[in-house]
Amino acid sequence: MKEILGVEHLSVTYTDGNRRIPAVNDVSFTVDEGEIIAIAGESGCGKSTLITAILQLLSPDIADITGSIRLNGQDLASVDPELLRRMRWTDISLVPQSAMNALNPIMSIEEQMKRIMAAHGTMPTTRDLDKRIDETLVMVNIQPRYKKLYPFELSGGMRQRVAIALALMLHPKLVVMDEPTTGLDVIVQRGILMEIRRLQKELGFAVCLVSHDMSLLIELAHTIYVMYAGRVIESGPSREIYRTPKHPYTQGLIACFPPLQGSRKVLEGIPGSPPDLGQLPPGCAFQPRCTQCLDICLAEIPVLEKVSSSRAVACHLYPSQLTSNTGESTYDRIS
Amino acid sequence: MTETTDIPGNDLELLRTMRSRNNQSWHAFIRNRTGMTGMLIFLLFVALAILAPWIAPGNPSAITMNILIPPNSHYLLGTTAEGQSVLMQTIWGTRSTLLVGLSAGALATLLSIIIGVGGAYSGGLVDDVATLFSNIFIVIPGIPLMIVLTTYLHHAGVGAMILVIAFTGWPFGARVLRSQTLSLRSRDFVRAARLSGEGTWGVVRRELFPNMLSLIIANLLGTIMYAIGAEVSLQFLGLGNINTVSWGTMLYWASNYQALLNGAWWWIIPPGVCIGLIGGALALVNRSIDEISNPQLAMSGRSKKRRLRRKLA
Amino acid sequence: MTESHDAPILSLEHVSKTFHSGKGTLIHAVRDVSLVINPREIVCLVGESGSGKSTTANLIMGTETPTQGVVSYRGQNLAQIRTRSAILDYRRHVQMIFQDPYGSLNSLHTVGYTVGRPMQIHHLVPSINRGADQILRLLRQVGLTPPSEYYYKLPYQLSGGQRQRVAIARALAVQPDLVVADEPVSMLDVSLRAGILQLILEARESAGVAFLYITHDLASARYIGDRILVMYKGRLCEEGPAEEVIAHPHHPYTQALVEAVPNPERMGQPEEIIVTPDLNETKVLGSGCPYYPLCPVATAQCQDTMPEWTFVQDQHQVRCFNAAPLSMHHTS
Amino acid sequence: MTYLRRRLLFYLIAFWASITLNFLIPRLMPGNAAEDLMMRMHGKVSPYALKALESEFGLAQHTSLLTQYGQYLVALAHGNFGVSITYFPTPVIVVIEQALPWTLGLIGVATVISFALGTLIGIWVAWHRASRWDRFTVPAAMFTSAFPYFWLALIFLYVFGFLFHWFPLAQAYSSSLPPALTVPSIIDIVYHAILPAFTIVIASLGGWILSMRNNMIPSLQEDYIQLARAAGIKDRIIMYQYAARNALLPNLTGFAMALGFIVAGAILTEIVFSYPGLGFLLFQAASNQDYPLLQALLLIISVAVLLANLIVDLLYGRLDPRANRSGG
Repeated sequence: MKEILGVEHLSVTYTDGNRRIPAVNDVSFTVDEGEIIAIAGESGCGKSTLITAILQLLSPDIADITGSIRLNGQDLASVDPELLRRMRWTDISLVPQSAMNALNPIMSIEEQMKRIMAAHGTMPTTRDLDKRIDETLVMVNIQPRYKKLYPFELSGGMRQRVAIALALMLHPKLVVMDEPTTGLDVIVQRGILMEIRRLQKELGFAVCLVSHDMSLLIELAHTIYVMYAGRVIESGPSREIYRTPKHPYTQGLIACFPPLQGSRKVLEGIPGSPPDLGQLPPGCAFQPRCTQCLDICLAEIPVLEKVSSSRAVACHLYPSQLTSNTGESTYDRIS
Repeated sequence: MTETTDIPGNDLELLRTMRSRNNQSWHAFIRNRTGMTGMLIFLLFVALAILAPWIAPGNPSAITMNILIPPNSHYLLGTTAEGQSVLMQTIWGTRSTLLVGLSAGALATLLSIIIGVGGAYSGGLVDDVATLFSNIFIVIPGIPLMIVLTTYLHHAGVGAMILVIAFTGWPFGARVLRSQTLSLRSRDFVRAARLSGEGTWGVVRRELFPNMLSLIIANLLGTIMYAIGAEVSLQFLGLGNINTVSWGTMLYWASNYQALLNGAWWWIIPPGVCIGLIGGALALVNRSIDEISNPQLAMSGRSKKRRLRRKLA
Repeated sequence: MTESHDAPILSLEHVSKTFHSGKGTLIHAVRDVSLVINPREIVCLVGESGSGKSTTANLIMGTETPTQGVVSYRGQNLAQIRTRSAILDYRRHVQMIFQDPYGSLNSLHTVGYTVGRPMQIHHLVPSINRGADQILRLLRQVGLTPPSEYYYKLPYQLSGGQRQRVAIARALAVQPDLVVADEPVSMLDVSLRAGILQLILEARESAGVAFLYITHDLASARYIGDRILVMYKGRLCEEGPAEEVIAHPHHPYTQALVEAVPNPERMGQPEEIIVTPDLNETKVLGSGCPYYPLCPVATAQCQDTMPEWTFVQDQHQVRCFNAAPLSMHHTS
Repeated sequence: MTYLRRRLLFYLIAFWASITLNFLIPRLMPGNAAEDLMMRMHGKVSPYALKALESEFGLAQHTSLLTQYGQYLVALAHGNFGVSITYFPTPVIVVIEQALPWTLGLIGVATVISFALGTLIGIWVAWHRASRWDRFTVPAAMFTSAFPYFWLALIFLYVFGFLFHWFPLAQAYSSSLPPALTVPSIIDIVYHAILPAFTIVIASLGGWILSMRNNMIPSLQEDYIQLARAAGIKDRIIMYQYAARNALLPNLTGFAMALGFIVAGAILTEIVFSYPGLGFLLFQAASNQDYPLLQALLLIISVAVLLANLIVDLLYGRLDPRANRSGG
């Protein structure tokens, strides 16, 4: 399948006087045509920074960005600003985290849609434009007569649908969705998720879904990348990650959700708190919270390495197949 | 927090730890060069006012024969049309201007607190009336009202002038403090304090006031600026006691003796520059308070850090 | 489930709360709600935004007064608690935990002060400083260890999970009988939620505190709760033992809620698409069942009449015309 | 109630309040200013005019306060403010009618220019924040707005009028060229207005720049700006149509609130330039203790500021869809 987005060794480091805050560290992944990939992580894991970097919205004077981002075959670092502007929304679009704040409060839905179309100069006549707006709204289950309304007149779910409609206006090849259902009521949330799945099937765009909600990601995505403290610590097909999570953090994340069926086992959760990106612990960033911590974890940052054809994990519990094949660690467990 | 966000979904944790470093306001203020510069200038004038009799001993109004002498080694800032030393008058004038400015500013701020905070905290009809009152007083122009009031008072004395300025200077602050009180009042930590049994006064004293302090100080500084401007204006119009020495009366006499048409710029410049310096100093302090509580507005040098915060927000 | 023979701590009898909107219309935030909370019991109030669960919490905390009906604490009508000392006494026994740990702590107060102040108000300690021992013990109890390290910290030095632990410590500081917890984990990182839920369970075990746990998340309600009450647009529509309600939801709304929970087990499976109209598109409600406009099995009757409670199991009751009464289950 | 109705109601109340304040001031102030005035007026004016003065200043002690208030309102409705002492025996209303256009022209135009210019500069420096221009503009704006209007007026008058002879030193028109709708006359009037207008603009510009910048910077960080960027909308459109349009709303409110202050400063400017507007009149009335004129001026200025506020509010209602629909 054709690659839409290729991120290679992407690192983003914020500079704050003498402090350097590595928000994203050596992240690589690809999104193919029509694929749904997910980036899972909690607050402070760098996923927002990752999205902002991919969308080329980070200004270089606050952050050092290394690595490369390929969109539709073009290296974004070498694309000139005007071409980049035209690639936006036709190649890659965004459903933002909080549609509450992501819609311009003093513009009607219609006007916001028109502005996007106008920016890309694709609509010859007003009638075509109106038709396109109506079609797009119908697509996300909003009656076209609502297009005259302003964001504050819509419910949370409607606003989120409008945000999805905006993202789909120019039939992009890739839609980045940043927590598209967070903050919505469960039933509305379910409706939106199914809307996304249906539209994705109909229109065939690729999705890069970002969320903290593992159960939702597992249900929706083909491939999952789990992030912790700015790094991808595990990746693989969602089904496999759910059945056999390898990294202790992933295991913890999946065990965090109380099940709706089956026995009521005691939830462990993950002790401690996510680290401050500016003050990472030595060695593996997860080491202070890890229940399976080894001596080496305190000293050495584990590298993301393949453990099977489809899966990779960055954890000293799974020594690289290339260097040692013993499967069992030679280090003693310390806890 | 907006009511829609269930999870701090982006890198909020990082943002919070960074922003919070600024929360230790005093340290932040002392480290803030803008604010300290302003504070120093302001304190310099306060010192000048207090120490006037030692710095410039003698009677600043004393009339001499040396009229309208340009600045020279003896009269550093020249003399007036009545032969008084402009330098002495400027130094002594600090007293009256600062006295009126500070006390009228403080009084007006007190009124703002009582009407704004009191109204908002009581809610209901009290708040409605208080709000209506402040809104009406905001649209009634202060200086003309003051001119009328002082005219009736026939050359208002210091006390009357303070009262008149305070009377017209409170509504803006009341409005700002009211909205801050309303927003704090609905915050969960205030509700939590009430639910843990804290009484009304306890909530105000222990929860609201500490959180409003920076706004109250900012408002006080703004009101002092306003009061100084008003005092100088009224004195300039000759509506106060024209025989006191103040920057306003200096300008009044300068204007009466047509100082500029006589080329006596040295008579006009010093009081204006002093007013500008004090006003600028207070604005600097205010701005640094603003920057500390709202880092986005910062202008230079360390703007990178702030923009970083914004990015993460 | 903890069965208790004690009298209930708190009860609501046919409580309604109506607000006036600015436009002159009435908003029925809570309608005809009756519930009891027994000692040591964890009752979950499940509902979405606008269901009236927060108003219910306010009614219980006494910050709202019911338009109709009676809220009573150990048999005493809250509306009759007037004097400062009686109010204080009530505050001593019923406490609250808020949703947002970033907003519920005063950023200028240390952890020690935040936890110690309620103790001081209720004269459980002579002063905050002299109560440091008890404060430290409490901090340890909520998992802030070593407690002395947290005592002088300000909220900004704490993570969301730690803040929520401080908030819980503040609520437990006065040794209450009942704590109303308003979505206490929904704003926390997922990896921290289990710890907070565990803390609530421990508080019940060790201090015998009862909880009203308000949430929109059925899974956590099932995990923590003894009983579940489902609320929709101001009305309770289903009530029963937690396990039972989720395994056998009878009300169409509860069924929809159960359906809507993300479920990894369902991954990749094709799904029927239920179009869920947004809440603001539904018609203004009459006297009937509030779920009528969205209900797949609604009849004309549902529009006009609010169904009465029907027992479908021993302690499991539903307000729906379609619910088959207990006796019929037994016969069929 | 809709936004518009609520605002109109407020302005009615504010109007009533300023009328009543005007009625109360002479009655509440200590001293016997009004009696003093009557003494000076006796024999100079007709008994009818005297009676009007009596009712205006509350000297007719045989009538109750309520009756006085009634008489005051009736006189007001007829535009009867009594007779000016300074311009004896011209009725106050006539004196004011002559001065009003000058003030409206000068202060109105200067204020609008200053607001518009300040807003534009504010948008610009906020967009280029932390640039060289921003670093220069912010302190400069803070510095200029710290000086009193009238002092700047004195300095400008000295520099541009006295030293350089670029502009006239006083008045609104040359005495040789009475105001008329002819080209030379209009040029003359504009020529006279430039320096006072410049003073007002310079003195108030800094405030607008700073407040627009302060409103604009947070608005630039809103999510919808990020989204617009991600959507490939051009910078220029984001800057004006997205960020500035939103930031302008709080700035307009600020404009309305600051109007009273601006007008006060402008009035003092008029005095320095001997510009024959309301401010200069106010100064003369104060110097001569011309109470009838003083009272009428206070009322007129208050009403003018009220009306300006009303206009700003109407504009706000048009610009912010939330104001109209969510009102209630």
